Amino acid sequence: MEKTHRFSLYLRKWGLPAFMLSPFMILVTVFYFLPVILIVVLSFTSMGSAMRWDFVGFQNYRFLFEDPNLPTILTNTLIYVSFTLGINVLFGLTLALLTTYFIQKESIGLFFRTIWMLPRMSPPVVYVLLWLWFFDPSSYGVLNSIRELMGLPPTMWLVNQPMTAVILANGLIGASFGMIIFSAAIKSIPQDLFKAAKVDGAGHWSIIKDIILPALRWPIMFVTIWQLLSLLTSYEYILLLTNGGPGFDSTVLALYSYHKAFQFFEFGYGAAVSVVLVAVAIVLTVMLWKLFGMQKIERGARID
Amino acid sequence: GCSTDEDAAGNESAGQENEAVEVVTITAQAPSPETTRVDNLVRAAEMLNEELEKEGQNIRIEVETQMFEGSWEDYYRQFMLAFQSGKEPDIYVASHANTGWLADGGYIQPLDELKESEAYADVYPVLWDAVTYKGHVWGAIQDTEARPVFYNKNILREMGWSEEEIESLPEKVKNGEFTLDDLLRVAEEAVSSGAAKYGILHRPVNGPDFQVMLYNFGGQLYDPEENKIVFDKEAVLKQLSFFHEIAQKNLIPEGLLSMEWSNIHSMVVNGEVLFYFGGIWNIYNWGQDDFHKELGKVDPEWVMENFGMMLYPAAEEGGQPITLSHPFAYFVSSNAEHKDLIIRLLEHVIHPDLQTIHNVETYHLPVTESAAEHPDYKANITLGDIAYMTEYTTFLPNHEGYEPYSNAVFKAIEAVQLGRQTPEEALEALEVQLKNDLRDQLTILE
Amino acid sequence: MDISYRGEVRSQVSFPKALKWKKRMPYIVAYGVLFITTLPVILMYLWLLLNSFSSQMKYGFIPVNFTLDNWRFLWTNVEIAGSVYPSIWLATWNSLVFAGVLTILEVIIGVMAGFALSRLRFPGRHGLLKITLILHAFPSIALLIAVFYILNFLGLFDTLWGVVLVKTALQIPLTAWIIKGFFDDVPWDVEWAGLIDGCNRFKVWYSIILPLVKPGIAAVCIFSFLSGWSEFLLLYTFIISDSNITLATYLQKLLSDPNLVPYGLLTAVSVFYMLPVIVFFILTQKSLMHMHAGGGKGV
Amino acid sequence: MRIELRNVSKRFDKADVIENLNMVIEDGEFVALLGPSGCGKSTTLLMLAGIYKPTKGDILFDGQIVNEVEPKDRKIGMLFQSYALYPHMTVLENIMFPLKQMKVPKKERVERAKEAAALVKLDHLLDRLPSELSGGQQQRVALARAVVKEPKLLLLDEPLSNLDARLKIEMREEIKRIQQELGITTVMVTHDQEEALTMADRVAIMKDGELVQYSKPLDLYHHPKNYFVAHFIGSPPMNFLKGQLSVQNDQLQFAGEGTKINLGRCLKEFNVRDGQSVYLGVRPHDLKLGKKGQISLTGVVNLTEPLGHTTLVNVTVGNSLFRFFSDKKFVAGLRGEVEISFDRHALHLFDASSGESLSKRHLADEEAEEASENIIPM
Amino acid sequence: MRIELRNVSKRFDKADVIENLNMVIEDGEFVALLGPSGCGKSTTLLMLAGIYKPTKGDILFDGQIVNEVEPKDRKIGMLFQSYALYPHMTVLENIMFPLKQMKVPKKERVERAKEAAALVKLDHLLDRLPSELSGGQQQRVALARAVVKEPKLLLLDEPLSNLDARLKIEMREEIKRIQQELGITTVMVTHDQEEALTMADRVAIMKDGELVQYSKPLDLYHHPKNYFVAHFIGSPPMNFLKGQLSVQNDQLQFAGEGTKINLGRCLKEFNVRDGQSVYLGVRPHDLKLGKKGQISLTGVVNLTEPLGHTTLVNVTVGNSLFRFFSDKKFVAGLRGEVEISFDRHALHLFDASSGESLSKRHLADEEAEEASENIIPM
Ligand SMILES: Nc1ncnc2c1ncn2[C@@H]1O[C@H](COP(=O)(O)OP(=O)(O)OP(=O)(O)O)[C@@H](O)[C@H]1O
Ligand SMILES: Nc1ncnc2c1ncn2[C@@H]1O[C@H](COP(=O)(O)OP(=O)(O)OP(=O)(O)O)[C@@H](O)[C@H]1O
Ligand SMILES: [Mg+2]
Ligand SMILES: [Mg+2]
Repeated sequence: MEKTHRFSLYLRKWGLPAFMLSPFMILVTVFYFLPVILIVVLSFTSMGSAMRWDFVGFQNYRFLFEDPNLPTILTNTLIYVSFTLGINVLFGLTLALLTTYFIQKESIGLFFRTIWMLPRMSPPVVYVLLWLWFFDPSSYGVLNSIRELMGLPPTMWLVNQPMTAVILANGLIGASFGMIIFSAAIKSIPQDLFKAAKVDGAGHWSIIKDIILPALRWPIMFVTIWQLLSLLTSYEYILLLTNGGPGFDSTVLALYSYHKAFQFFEFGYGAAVSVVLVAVAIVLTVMLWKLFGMQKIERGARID
Repeated sequence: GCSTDEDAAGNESAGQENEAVEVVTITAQAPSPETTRVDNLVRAAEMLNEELEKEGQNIRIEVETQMFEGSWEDYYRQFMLAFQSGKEPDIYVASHANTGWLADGGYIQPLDELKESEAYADVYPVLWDAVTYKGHVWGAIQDTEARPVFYNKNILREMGWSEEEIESLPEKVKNGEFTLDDLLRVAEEAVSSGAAKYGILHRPVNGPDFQVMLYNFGGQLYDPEENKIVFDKEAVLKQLSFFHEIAQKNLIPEGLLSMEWSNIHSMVVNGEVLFYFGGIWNIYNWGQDDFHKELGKVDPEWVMENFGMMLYPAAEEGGQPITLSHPFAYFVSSNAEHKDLIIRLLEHVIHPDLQTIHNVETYHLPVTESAAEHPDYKANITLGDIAYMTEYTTFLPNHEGYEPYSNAVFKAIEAVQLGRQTPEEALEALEVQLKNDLRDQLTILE
Repeated sequence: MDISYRGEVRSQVSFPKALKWKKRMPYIVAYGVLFITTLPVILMYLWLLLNSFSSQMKYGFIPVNFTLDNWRFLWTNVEIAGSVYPSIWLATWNSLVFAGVLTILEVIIGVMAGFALSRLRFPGRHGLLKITLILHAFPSIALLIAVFYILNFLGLFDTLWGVVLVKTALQIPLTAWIIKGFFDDVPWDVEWAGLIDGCNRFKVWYSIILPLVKPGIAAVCIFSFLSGWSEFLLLYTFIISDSNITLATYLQKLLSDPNLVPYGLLTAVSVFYMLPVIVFFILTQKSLMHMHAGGGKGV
Repeated sequence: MRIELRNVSKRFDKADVIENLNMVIEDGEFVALLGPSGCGKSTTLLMLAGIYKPTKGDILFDGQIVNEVEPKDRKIGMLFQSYALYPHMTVLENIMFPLKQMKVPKKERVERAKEAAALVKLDHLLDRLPSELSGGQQQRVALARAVVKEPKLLLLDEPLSNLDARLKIEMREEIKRIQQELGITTVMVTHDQEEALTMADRVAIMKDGELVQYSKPLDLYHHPKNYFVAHFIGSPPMNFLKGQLSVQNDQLQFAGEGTKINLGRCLKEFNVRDGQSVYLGVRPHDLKLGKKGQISLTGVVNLTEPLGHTTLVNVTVGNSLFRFFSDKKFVAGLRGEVEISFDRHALHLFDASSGESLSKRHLADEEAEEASENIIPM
Repeated sequence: MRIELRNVSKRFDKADVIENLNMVIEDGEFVALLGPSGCGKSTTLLMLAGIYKPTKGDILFDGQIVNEVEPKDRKIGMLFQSYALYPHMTVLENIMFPLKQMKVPKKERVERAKEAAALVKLDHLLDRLPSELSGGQQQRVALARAVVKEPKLLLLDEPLSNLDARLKIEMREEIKRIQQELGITTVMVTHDQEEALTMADRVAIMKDGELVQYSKPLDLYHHPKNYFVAHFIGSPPMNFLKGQLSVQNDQLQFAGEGTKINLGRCLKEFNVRDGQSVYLGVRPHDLKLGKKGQISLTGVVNLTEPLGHTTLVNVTVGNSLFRFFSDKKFVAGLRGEVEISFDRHALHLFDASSGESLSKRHLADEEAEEASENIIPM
């Protein structure tokens, strides 16, 4: 009797969390967590196109740190991630504020949000093609056509500023992520608070700063960290836009890992690059975590 | 065992009742879009089945085909994974350049028998090199293509060339009378005279074409003895200098290496460029979209009226002109059973009729002499006259290390064209890069 | 003028004359900024749209020669370089099914997990949160190889379910995290009320709390649907035999030979590709922009 | 600040909430808004605050139309019925918020916020978040936040509803003190009549979005404009009898269901006509046992509730229930008949159909009223 | 349902909120929880509801420990202080929700919900969302939702705070009626003492998380257990004087600041010792002008507030303010001295340091008390 009672208590305490979490946990463990472990193991092998698990110790890491391009790639990664992240978060926030707070008319807000979603909705290849077509250094590039009409010399913007292009192209896509999440979060703020703030004399700036931003603390933190990690690991658009060039001018660590693993099929080496990437990511995440005062935002359940 | 008696008696149905016909399914996969590569296998299977029937064998072949859409890398990766789980196709269609890793990884089996096979007897000898690796033949050559230099006849006319001079240009090139220096000179002239906006145009992204120049300057990419990629510094320097020079002289548009393909096509079709280092399939391209400002889509007839195609001129007077191709081959998985049947299938698939279907439909060149003589092929306005190019063709190494090599070289070309490095500086940097990327797979030829 | 007990001078309230303007100023600025920043994007996609209906762009941006030819894929099976493309409608249907299944799976599992992470009490909650986030730092491309071994081990390689599960797993931390934030904002007193009114926590979750996090669910739906819609890599890495073409692969087919890209067709197909997502996005807007009205004092 | 509402109407999607509200609040005046639940009190406050814009009509502050003035420029402090505390700010931050908007220097801000917190007895909870407070504590934070900026116009929507009696009294006094010291024009919604009547300079009674009566507390009590107000104000409520009037040689007669009352010579005081259907009303406190009053009636005792110092007697007059206070020593057999009476000035007559008061006594007269009337027995 | 709390404590991260609460609520009993803001009333209700688990101690329903029983299995109805309406459901759906959980058939569900809505006079707003309701209307929806399922235990957290006086009285009657008809054990938190004292069978007074007194309303009034209760209950509050006791030949003498009072022979009734520091307390209603009472004292008139039927007189006794009710006709010059007196049974003495009542009269005696005491003057 006592035992069954204890069991039912146990079940109650753990039953629901277990039930709610188990699909998530199983999926994540099997298809995320285990692969991650495999990747780490893989990074100690010289696996190549033959897909053989030949353990070579730290050789891949040694190669990586001897790589003459590593400093450039790291710098690129840093620049790319920090600027794109800035655009993603700040611009996403701006868009969300503009389209949900300032523009109260639903249809207009929707129009602008839809426009900003377009880059994310278009197939990456086509999105990149648009960029290439617009900024093509030939006189057939859309911008250059216009410049030609106005009697201006053609620009070589993509060649001269590959990183800027990469950052902008990615920034626009990332901004829509923030925009959607922030918009939804802004709409979740009880209307009462806006009323109270207005009555308390708050202007737009103060409402944004003191009401909206604190309410968005979680989403902002989440979007920042998530985007940070996404950017660290993203290579797709760079691959299509500049393929890391010219030279290594726009190569980032993730792209490098991709090149190594899937262009040259050095899987072991690619895994090692990923592991280094993750190490960097963890450090940055923990820093951001502290910066946002994550522990403080987290509050416990209010049902015993 | 086969019973001719039964066959003679025409008692087919009875025979089938006695001995059920075994159907062997052979799977084949090719990358999009050229379905003819695998469709030809189906056709070949029909031929083979007829033959088997005649032989009275109780075995028939069925080819299951599959196309892959995606990048090359995705295609290779998929094959690797499929192989690991035993789900790979029996016949894997890929470019010859993959021979090395496919063989090294144990993915495919040698097909040395084919070299002795009668069906493959009139394969252009040079093409065997493309699928030979470590002394074995690993693939059945499937097709090849031509990467000619297009020249704009109108521009030459404007520069005062006579019609005859224009038409004989390919011949002169072939004979080594018109050299690379001539090409540069004419291009320069065209630009300075205003007849053309640009003298030369080459592909804007990395690709095999860039290595044509290396071969042209007598360079070497691969050492089959040692099975290593060769860094031929002298030739590479010349190669880099060439690309440096055309940029320096403004023969090519600024920023060419970051342009988009469609704009390249536009420039060529609209007659802004004298020489275009292209591919035969471009003719097809130009009929797909409205690249021409007035005419829109242009058909092959128009192209042949306005453009000529020639080999890459030799680097020196009297030298050998050159081109490069990227032949495709059928590879056979090392897990494939019924190798004998597959070999027989491959012997059928090289039939000139089948080749021609593929060549005409997809702008490829034949791999056998008999196919080059096929009437349908010869009748083709664009292809008919360039079959000769196969004889001048060169290939990329089919060693795995070529991929990083070509990448590094492309970056070096980029650097010199953008004026960031002199060819010498670029060469030095390239050496460092190659050593890092290829490590023990590289030999350096000073 | 009167003097308050704090001794400071209190001025009469006065309301500026140019009131309407001053009031509208922030809005004008907002519209201005939005319009200026959005214009390039609008132009870009307008260009894409016009391009798909014309065979050429004069001066690069003025469409000439109106044509529906680029849209022929809608009524015929396009043939390029000898290969006949499958029907776009089949591809669309397949994409819809894939994205739909993915969205449903992800939303259900993610919302369940998000709820647990936000509102249930169990040890290790915090750690779990962090770990799932950090996992995202592994480039999914790097994981491909590892995931392959797992799938192969489970016998799920070359099955559609395998891809769906992998895709869901890769996306699920995102979903759980987004939705957790929204759950955090739901006042506790409504949940209390639900419990009192006879629900268990599970029931409270779906009958009371879920409707209140509609914006979050909408956001999650958008992202899941989008990622399912555009999924290509996994499908083509882990499925060999399946020839179910999706829109993403249809596009990829058009691009498969970089030398043979039919650009006009490509623009039209990509516009077509985007339409369902745009429609989906607009449909979710009502939920996404669901105003938090509240009722009572909310604690 | 002098507030004026001119023909203000407000309609929501589903309902007309305020209709044609006209009202003037003098500078420094303390007005209480009273009315049944859902009559539009909060809506009125929100319009004054500028959160809602009137659908029709104008709101004037010091003679200027402020319809388009943003809430932040109106120099108001407001306590919301739902408190609307900022959930992510601590108590101190919540209270400081309005000061921050006024750009008060940080140090002074903290000081003043702490003062305000002390005022509402929350100085020990400054670091708590609103979700960690009890209902009454939340309400007090809201109160502190409303008053801390010393606004020109203070709007209080049931500011004390969740406080205990002791605290309520203290808070009342504090509010009143601040209001008077600073001369803040104040509008307070309350359901506590005692609160309204004792704190306010004037009381506005609303019903279904309309202003029914707006006058000094005493007037409200003694001169209700209509049946609704008479019924609404006062505890226990006024006693009513429905019936017909008839005039018989200068004397007014009332005939209700099962009872007849001679109202005497009060025709001068009322606007009545013969045969008019009316409600007759008398406040319990005005009724006396016995015949001492000018008008008397008879009732049957229902129930007596001894209240210590006095006894509340329930009697049935005609068909209606009447309540009055008798001496502590009153003892009557149940069902026994009693004679009760009241003075003529305590008589209220309301038209039965319109509900309007028929009294001729005007508000202007109020000053002239006897001192003895200047009290509100609660 | 019989409820028992045994040594129940509750602590939050930042504070101990409930400490060692012991309390029994009999089946069908109506208990009112009274106490200052923030004393832990809502927390107690939430523990009864099962939302919060006691940190220590047990809660028993009908003799069974229910600490671990889910709220849904407790058969309770609750009205939250914050209403906690479901924002996405209409009024009707909100009210129907508990019934839905009980699997009441759809038709009956609608019927019962409509009935409940009518009870709280919201039948015309059934299709509104909570956000489209006024505060009072929201509160009534919450009330309807709490009672509609006819729970075994009804928990009401300030159920009527946002209703107008009229409605409040009606709702009180409805709650009481339902409670009695169905015999629902009810715990109600309220700040309205009148409400508590008139509606409840027993009243629990809490202070700082502790139960201070738990007894019948009359006891609370007449026999406050300590200074806090005495002070907290009653309006106007009890009058207090602080001072020293001294015993002089059977007579008890009280010496406060500036005043001396002879308390007479009441040593039997109080547990006092010579020299003890005490609070002396008398309720205003027990004070009479003149020397008629057994104990008399002198005060200086401060202020008189005529209240119509009576006059509230404020006098200073020693250093303290005393209030009492005099006859309506009382007139005294300001600053004039008056003699006031009260009977010995009205005397309250509390230990000055512990605050405990020193009275020997026990609760058990209450039955024996005179009838005249059985009333609470408000
Ligand atoms: N989550 C919490 N963390 C810390 N303290 C809390 C928390 N919730 C409530 N408290 C404190 O517990 C005490 C009791 O709160 P409770 O809500 O029970 O008070 P209450 O008696 O209902 O008061 P009121 O009459 O004002 O509603 C308060 O002092 C409050 O500040
Ligand atoms: N958004 C809305 N849509 C429709 N009707 C509304 C809306 N908001 C309020 N109402 C209605 O307007 C009327 C007035 O509401 P208001 O909040 O002003 O009442 P109140 O006088 O403050 O009542 P209470 O004393 O109950 O707080 C109510 O009947 C309410 O139902
Ligand atoms: Mg209200
Ligand atoms: Mg409470």
